[in-house]
Amino acid sequence: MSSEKKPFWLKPPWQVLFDLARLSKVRPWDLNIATLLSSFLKEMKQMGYVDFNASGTALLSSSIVLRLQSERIFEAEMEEEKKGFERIFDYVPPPLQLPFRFELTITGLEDILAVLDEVLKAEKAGALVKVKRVEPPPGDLFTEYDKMVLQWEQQLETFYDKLKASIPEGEILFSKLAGGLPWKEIVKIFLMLIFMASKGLVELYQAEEFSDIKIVLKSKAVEGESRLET
Amino acid sequence: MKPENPAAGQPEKTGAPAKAEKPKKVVNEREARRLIEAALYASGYPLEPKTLCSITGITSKRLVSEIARGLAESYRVKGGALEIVELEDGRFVMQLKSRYVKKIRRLTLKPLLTEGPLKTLSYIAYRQPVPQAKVVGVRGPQAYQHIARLLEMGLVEREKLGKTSILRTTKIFADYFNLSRDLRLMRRQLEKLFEEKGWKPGEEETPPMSQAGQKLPAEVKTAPQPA
Amino acid sequence: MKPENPAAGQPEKTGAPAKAEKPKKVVNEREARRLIEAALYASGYPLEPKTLCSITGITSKRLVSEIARGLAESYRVKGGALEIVELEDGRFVMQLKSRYVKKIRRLTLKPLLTEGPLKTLSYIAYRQPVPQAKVVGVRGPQAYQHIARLLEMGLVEREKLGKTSILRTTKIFADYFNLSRDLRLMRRQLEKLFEEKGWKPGEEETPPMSQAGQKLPAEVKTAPQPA
Repeated sequence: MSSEKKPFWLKPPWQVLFDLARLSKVRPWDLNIATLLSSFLKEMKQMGYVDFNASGTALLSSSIVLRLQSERIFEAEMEEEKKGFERIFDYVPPPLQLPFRFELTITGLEDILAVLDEVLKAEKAGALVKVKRVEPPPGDLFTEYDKMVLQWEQQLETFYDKLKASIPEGEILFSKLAGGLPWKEIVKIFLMLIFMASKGLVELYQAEEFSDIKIVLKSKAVEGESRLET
Repeated sequence: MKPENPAAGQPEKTGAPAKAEKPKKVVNEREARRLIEAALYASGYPLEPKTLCSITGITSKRLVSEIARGLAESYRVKGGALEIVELEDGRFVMQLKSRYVKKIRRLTLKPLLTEGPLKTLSYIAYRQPVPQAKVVGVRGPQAYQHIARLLEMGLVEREKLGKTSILRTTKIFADYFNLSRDLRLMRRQLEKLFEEKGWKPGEEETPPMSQAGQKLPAEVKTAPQPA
Repeated sequence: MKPENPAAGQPEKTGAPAKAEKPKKVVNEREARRLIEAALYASGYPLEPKTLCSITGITSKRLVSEIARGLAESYRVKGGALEIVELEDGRFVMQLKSRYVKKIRRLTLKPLLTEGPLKTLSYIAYRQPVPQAKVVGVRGPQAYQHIARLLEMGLVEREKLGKTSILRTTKIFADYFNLSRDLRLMRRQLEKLFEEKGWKPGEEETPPMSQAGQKLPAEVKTAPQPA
């Protein structure tokens, strides 16, 4: 197909949105999705009709790019957190005890009585709320996130070590790995594998949708290669 | 109801052998005095000689009371704005002399608790011992946070009874609001106070909400326990 | 009990009705001193001379500061558990001497910081401005919680510098220890404070902490606590 006959979206700069192989190679933050999409829509309007196929693909690609962009941020954060958990030695001075400052409060028994009346009214009105046990409110978002990442990293590490130790051949089927485990565990293992794959620790192969997944430990392969070399 | 010590809040028998929780190093009298001062300042509510014993490591309640009395005397002699008072039941409290209370009102004084937790606290105080589930049922799911805060402050305690968590107020609560430590008595006091105001709990019109700032801090400082 | 009368039970029987809600008239120095004491006791935070002027009715900030200084001196001479400190910026604050804080922890309604967060705070103060990652590396992952608490209390602030979070102490922190806001000067002052606690910067000898469960090497490297 000559370039003249190509629809406009297969030409630069929109072309990247329609070439998945290329999309995976670009640096996600080099793409300005907003500009790309608005110019795409403008061109489409000028065409006089809307190609939903192309629009759908553009939408899908944009979402992939956005995801890649957020993943990059996430990775950067993770990198920082990982660094944070490296034990560092430094001299820690003794704790400084903050002096205590008494604060006279303005709450008295009358305040208790005043609010009690309201509460008892609510009780009398049978305003019993059916309540599900709620978890305590989340603390500082960053802290929670930090803790989560830490836990996750630790679990991942343990899992990876276990995996390495238990499959000397370097590959295993997911069904074999997770067979017989509770549902929750299976999901956890699956997520860990996805995560490990993104880190390049394992490779995952699936012949077709819903078929079993083959897990290949990358380090094993590398070690295997190096052993062969020597 | 938790078997409360009926003698709680009553004048202590000074002759009773003092069981110090952990016999600590006996401090000299000067240091004991400072520790008592520290404790009275930090708590803001009346403390029993027993508590002062445990803070100072002194085993004799009589001795600790004597030292506290000496401290109170030194405050009196100094003639400042603060005073240390021995209550009828033998407890000691540090407080602002009442004539200074009004004058410092212009300062931004914080409430002990914001309205939500205060409501939850008042409900627990009135209905105690009360299952946590009931408190949450009446006060809504945010009551879990309130309860956590009240537990942290030591105003409320939680006890597991099978699968149920039972809530009740602590001695600190009673001391802070100058109520009896005996739960039944406390409830009667609360009811009486309601009656004095001409309110019937939960039946009549809501009494006018007390304005922040109109509450005098001295009220927080406790008066002698009713007999 | 007469809750409607806030002064009920106050043993003081001065008979002098507190009529002066507006202490605009110049009071005598002794009375001004008491008013300042009352204000400092009740507020629980540093007060500016301007506020003390408004409480006492004295118009001269210099005079009010002088009286407050006199009061602080009388506290120092008395050698009790409380102190009145004039901060670098001229504000005054009443507080418990820090060595008594640990001992009265269980009596306070105000939740206090435990040793872990306090050490993290010490470290941040000493090394500031310091990347959060370094603090966590030295103090262990629990430092994230410590940092959250310190941020919440306004003792520490966090700033994003690219991908790195930088931590430093705040004015509130400086207020507590009456430290300079100049970081280099503050560091020298802190070193002095630490030395008073028997710690020398960069000193290798660091006897293990007496507490069990101290797993992190950073924890072990701390100097012994004063008794």
